[in-house]
Amino acid sequence: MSIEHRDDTGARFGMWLFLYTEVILFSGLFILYAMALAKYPAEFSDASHKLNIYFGSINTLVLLTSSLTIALAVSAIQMGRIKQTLILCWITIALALVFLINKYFEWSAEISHGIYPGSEQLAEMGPGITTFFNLYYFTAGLHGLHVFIGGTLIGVVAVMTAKGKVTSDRYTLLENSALYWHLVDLVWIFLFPLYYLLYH
Amino acid sequence: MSESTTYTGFWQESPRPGILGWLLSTDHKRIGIMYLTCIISLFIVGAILGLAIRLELIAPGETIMGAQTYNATFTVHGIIMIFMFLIPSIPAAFGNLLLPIQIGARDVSFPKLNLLSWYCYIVGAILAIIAIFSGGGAPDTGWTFYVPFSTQTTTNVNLAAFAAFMLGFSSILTGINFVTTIHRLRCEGMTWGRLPLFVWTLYATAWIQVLATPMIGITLVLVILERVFGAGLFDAARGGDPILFQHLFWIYSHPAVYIMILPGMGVISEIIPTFARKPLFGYWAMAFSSLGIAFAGSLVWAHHMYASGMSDFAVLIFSFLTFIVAIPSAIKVFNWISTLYKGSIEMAPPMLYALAFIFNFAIGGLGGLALGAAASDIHLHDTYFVVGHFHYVMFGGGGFALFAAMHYWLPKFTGRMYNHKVAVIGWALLFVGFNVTYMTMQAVGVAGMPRRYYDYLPEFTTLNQVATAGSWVMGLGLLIMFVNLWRGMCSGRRVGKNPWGATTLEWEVPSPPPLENFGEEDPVVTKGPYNFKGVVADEY
Amino acid sequence: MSEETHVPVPYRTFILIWVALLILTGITVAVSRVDVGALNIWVALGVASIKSSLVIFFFMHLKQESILFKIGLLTMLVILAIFVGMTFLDILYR
Amino acid sequence: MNPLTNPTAQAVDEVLIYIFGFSLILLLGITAVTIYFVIRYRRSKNPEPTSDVAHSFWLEAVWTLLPTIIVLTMFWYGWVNYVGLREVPEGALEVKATARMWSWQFEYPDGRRDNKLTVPVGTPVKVTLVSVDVLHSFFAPAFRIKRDMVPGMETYVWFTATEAGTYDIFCTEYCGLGHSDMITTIEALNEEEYAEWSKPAAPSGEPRGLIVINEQGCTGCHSLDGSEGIAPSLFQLAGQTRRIVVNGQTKEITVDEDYLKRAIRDPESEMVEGYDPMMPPYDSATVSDADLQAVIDYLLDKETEPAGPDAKQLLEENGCLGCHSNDGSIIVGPSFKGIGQRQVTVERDGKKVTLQVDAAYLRRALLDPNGEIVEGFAPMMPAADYLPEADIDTLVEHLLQQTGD
Ligand code: HEA
Ligand code: HEA
Ligand code: HEC
Ligand code: CUA
Ligand SMILES: [Cu+2]
Repeated sequence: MSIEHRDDTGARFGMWLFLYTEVILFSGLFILYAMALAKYPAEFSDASHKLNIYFGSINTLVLLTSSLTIALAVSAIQMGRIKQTLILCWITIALALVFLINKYFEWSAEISHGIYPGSEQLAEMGPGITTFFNLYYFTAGLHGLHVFIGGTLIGVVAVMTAKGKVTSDRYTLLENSALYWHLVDLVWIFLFPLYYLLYH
Repeated sequence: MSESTTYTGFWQESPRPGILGWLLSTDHKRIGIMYLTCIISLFIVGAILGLAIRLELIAPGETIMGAQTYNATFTVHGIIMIFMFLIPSIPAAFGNLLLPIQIGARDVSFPKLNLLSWYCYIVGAILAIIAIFSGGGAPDTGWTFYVPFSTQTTTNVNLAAFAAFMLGFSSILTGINFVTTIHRLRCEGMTWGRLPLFVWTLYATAWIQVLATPMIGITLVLVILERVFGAGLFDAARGGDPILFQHLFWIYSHPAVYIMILPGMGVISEIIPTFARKPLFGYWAMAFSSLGIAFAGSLVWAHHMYASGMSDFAVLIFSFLTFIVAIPSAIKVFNWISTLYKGSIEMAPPMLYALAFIFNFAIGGLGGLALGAAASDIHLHDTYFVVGHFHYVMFGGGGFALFAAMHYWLPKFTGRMYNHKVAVIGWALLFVGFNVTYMTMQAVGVAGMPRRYYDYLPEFTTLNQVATAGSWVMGLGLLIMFVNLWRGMCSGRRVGKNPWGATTLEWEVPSPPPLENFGEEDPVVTKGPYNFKGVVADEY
Repeated sequence: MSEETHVPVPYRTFILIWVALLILTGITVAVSRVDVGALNIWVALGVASIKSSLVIFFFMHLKQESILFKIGLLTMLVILAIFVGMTFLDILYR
Repeated sequence: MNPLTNPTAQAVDEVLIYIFGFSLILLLGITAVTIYFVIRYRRSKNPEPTSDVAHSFWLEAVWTLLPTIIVLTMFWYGWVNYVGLREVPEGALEVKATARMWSWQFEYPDGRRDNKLTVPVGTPVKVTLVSVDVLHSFFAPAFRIKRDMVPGMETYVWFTATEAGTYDIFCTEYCGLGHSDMITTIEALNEEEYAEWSKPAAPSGEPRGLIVINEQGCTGCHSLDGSEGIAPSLFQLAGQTRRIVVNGQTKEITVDEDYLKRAIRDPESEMVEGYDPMMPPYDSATVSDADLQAVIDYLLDKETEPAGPDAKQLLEENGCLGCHSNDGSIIVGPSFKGIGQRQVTVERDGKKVTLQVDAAYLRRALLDPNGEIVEGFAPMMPAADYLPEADIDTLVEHLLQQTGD
């Protein structure tokens, strides 16, 4: 027999704690970034210009919008509007897909130019630029993985909502998935200017 | 138990029968027992490797294994002892067993997550063992995985690093669970000022687990990525910086040493009042020094890097902060000792281990001061003095605290008592052997013998032989201790609720505790944790 | 255990925040085209911090949560600042 | 730790003694008080606690402040003396040390290279440290100095030898298989000896190629006598066939000049089958084209040259003379003087046996020193079984010739 105990605030607090660990996880890469930027400022802005700002900006818009839709989904379920909740969830997932597809094209373009971790061409561009792109791939890769996980999570919650397992008075699961999704957005908010927008 | 001699509490009460009742159980006590079993098993494996290291070092040159095997042996010994034994030992095993009961709760906040964390632990441990026997051979990087060596060696570093990553994830989940539990599930009347000190140390530890562990995660992932892609993030020729790896590594691994010692300090803070029959001296000082250690402990990581080529300014700051962390530890030692003053002291086995803890930890900690000072660390860094230091604090501190906890709470969780005389013999051998082994290691380190040396110059022979001999005495002591505990658990005399006359909540429930801990009614607490007035020990 | 359930945040608020986020994004992109020397990175980080505060306080409902959540976040940020800042003690003075 | 007079050792020792001294006092104090309490207030004598005091602001304040003051003095002392280790005195002699798996190379201002660090007594020496592969660390316990050697970065240590003698240098940063063998020495010479040493090297009669091989530390991985280790032996290379892996494909080739050039300049492009890609590339800045040619010439006609090192050199290099003297005095082990004709009493399998020294006995003594222990000595001699057979022969022959005077 399991002891049924319900503590929504506790569950949210636990989620926040988990998000802290995610932030620290990413911060390892940001530390490396900060140190390398201090060492190679010029190379970094050169390298930054090799990234396609349009891809970056579009993805920023996509993620900000998805953050909005999932936040709306939480309000919707609180007000008992299940149908709207579902629509908003699916929009969020669609935006996650758009983000990943966008990323796929961006990376394919870069890889076809011979820029990827460990490539010879990258090595020839010199130390600072190599570091920039290594970090870019690893950070964006880790972020992409989070987009994927977050999208899946929201998908699961949407299905559960449709089945009536997540309801207007039992929606912690949706709330926590939304929190996770916002984290994905937060990381991108920093990633975007640091990698795409360094001045020349 | 008075009502029935066959009462077995949570050992029998389970929604599912048999082995699945354990493997799928979300009961914190069962998970704690599963953790304890695995941790002790892995400790024995690690200890046997330690014995092998000592045997190899009994004479210069090759004695029982070649250099490659030796390097793999101390690496695996270190990885097992740190990631699989000491970090989860007290928090995951005894924390799970006790935390909910001590705060008057039925379980932790996220029981399913708790089980998941155990599975992460098991998967990590299994992967680590696979890493030893597959691929390019057992990892040979040292437990510190320093680049560039770790990105170049052809041994099975990837899998070992991934295993450590999983173990870290398990530790994070435990941390999240404990912080939330302590905030949300205290029973009525259990104010912050009434928390047992063990809970305070678990709380401080859990925050370190949450905020520091992800750093080792990303660091190890980067080592793996480096090995797979050859990207050159830490390669100077390609703009990387090998010293940055060390920063990332120690940002976690220094706070980790406090994950290893803080819960141990909590255990000692429970045992000393019980056997002195006096409230712990300086409750708030003890509570806040735990938080202080946890916080200040995250400011000192680069004291492992004075000789690394780091800037001298960083040496200045980190050396200063290192000494600051020593202060809360000193406060704890003084408070424990003054608790004894005018007490009524009983030298039961848990108390012996607790006093040995204080002695060993003082030696190890004071040795830490010699390492914290910049000039003396230059000589001592990466010598056997460091090896001596960390065995003193980790084994003499963390390990002894675990043994103290096992002797203290075994009656509670099995309802049976071990043989006290045998326990004292085991303790004495362990204590003497321990000090002979590691005191000698400190001496040979001061004389200049580097660590991670498969072979050494003849002038270090005598001391190494003494250390090896000491390790045998210690091994014998451990063997006696484990056998005694095992026999006590299976066939010892039955005990009642409160064999020691202790005061925290777990001693008010039957031994072993029932599945729901407190039955139908949640407990209500009306006094502080160490109020011995009117508490009498059950006869056994 | 007291349950703190939130009053639903009206759609309007969220949409306003979203608009603000878009405007701020526009600003960072624009500013990155202007040379203000080493300040560029700080401006970028500043704007990103404002954006993330909006996300955290509104989208993530931190505004409605109890003080515990806020202290927790602050602790995490302090530790983060220590990790990043103190690593600079080495790199900048080497 | 014997008392030392050199400045860096003194700086460190002062701090060590200060901290260890305080620690000892604290430890003894704490232990004594604990034992006293445990005995004085044992339950049989004190069945109920006689005090209920659970806190005291003043006591707490005292034992917060007191340790704070103590540790701050420790910190400051440690820091000040650390600064002394970092500030190189004026006029220091500069030597460059290069570490690679698993050998040392020292380059002196006049361009000569050696695998030992030879310094004059009384002059400060600044050693610039670089590594070409992984982390290593320069540790000279007698001078209490240590610094990691980081690829891509220059670090340094300094010291002054105040007494002539031989001092150990250890590698103290774990660097793989040969980490514990990465040991060499500082040779501190007094004035005349140093002047002698600094003279332009007399032609040693060694071929240039061999000199380069020794200087570059190739022998850290490769043997020159046919014994295989972590790397192929460089013995009798001419005309040998090799199975090598190029771009994942194995093919068989015959060793020739071009192959050797590639093997040294760019080892990773063609890997000898069965070995790990651990050999660092040696570019022309490290080994000049002329030297490379000399090395290759040397390697290719090695078969005509049986020259092994002579016995005296073997005794020196393998540290035998650290324990055995040539003049009859006893250091750690029996002296070599007169060993060729001696009768010795040894303990074998727990029994005492007296026997006449002969070649077979000496061989056993070298290869399995603990099998028979000479009466009155400790079983501490390391086995010399790592030496090639030829060297053992040379040593045995040499020792048999030691007849007393
Ligand atoms: C449980 C684990 C644990 C604990 C608790 C500690 C505690 C401390 N450690 Fe230790 N340490 C390790 C585990 C631990 N350490 C490990 C594993 C390594 C090596 C890692 C590796 O390289 O593999 C290491 C290495 C290490 C180094 C790096 C050495 C080197 O490689 O050069 C340093 C340097 O500053 C250090 C310092 C300290 C200090 C100052 C404390 C302090 O917290 C100690 C505080 C305690 C006391 C001070 C004693 C008790 C108090 C009294 C007796 C009262 C009187 C005291 C005063 C008046 C001050 N430790
Ligand atoms: C909690 C941590 C912990 C513990 C308990 C130990 C325990 C021991 N360690 Fe360990 N050690 C480390 C953590 C620990 N170690 C770490 C982190 C390193 C650094 C690794 C690195 O450099 O990367 C290290 C390195 C290390 C070295 C240095 C290696 C080197 O630098 O070259 C040495 C050398 O002597 C050593 C020895 C020992 C010994 C003799 C024990 C003994 O205490 C063991 C005693 C146990 C026994 C003697 C066996 C007892 C037998 C039983 C219990 C049998 C019961 C069996 C049945 C019932 C079937 N250890
Ligand atoms: C870190 C260890 C290491 C050092 C130092 C080292 N080598 Fe090597 N060497 C190897 C290994 C391992 C191989 C076999 C793999 C390969 O072909 O690269 C090798 C292969 C060779 C070969 C090809 C041998 C054959 O049998 O085909 C030559 C020639 C050689 N090394 C010469 C040198 C010289 C000359 C030096 C010094 C200037 C040197 N090595 C230093 C490890 C080392
Ligand atoms: Cu070179 Cu260790
Ligand atoms: Cu530390």
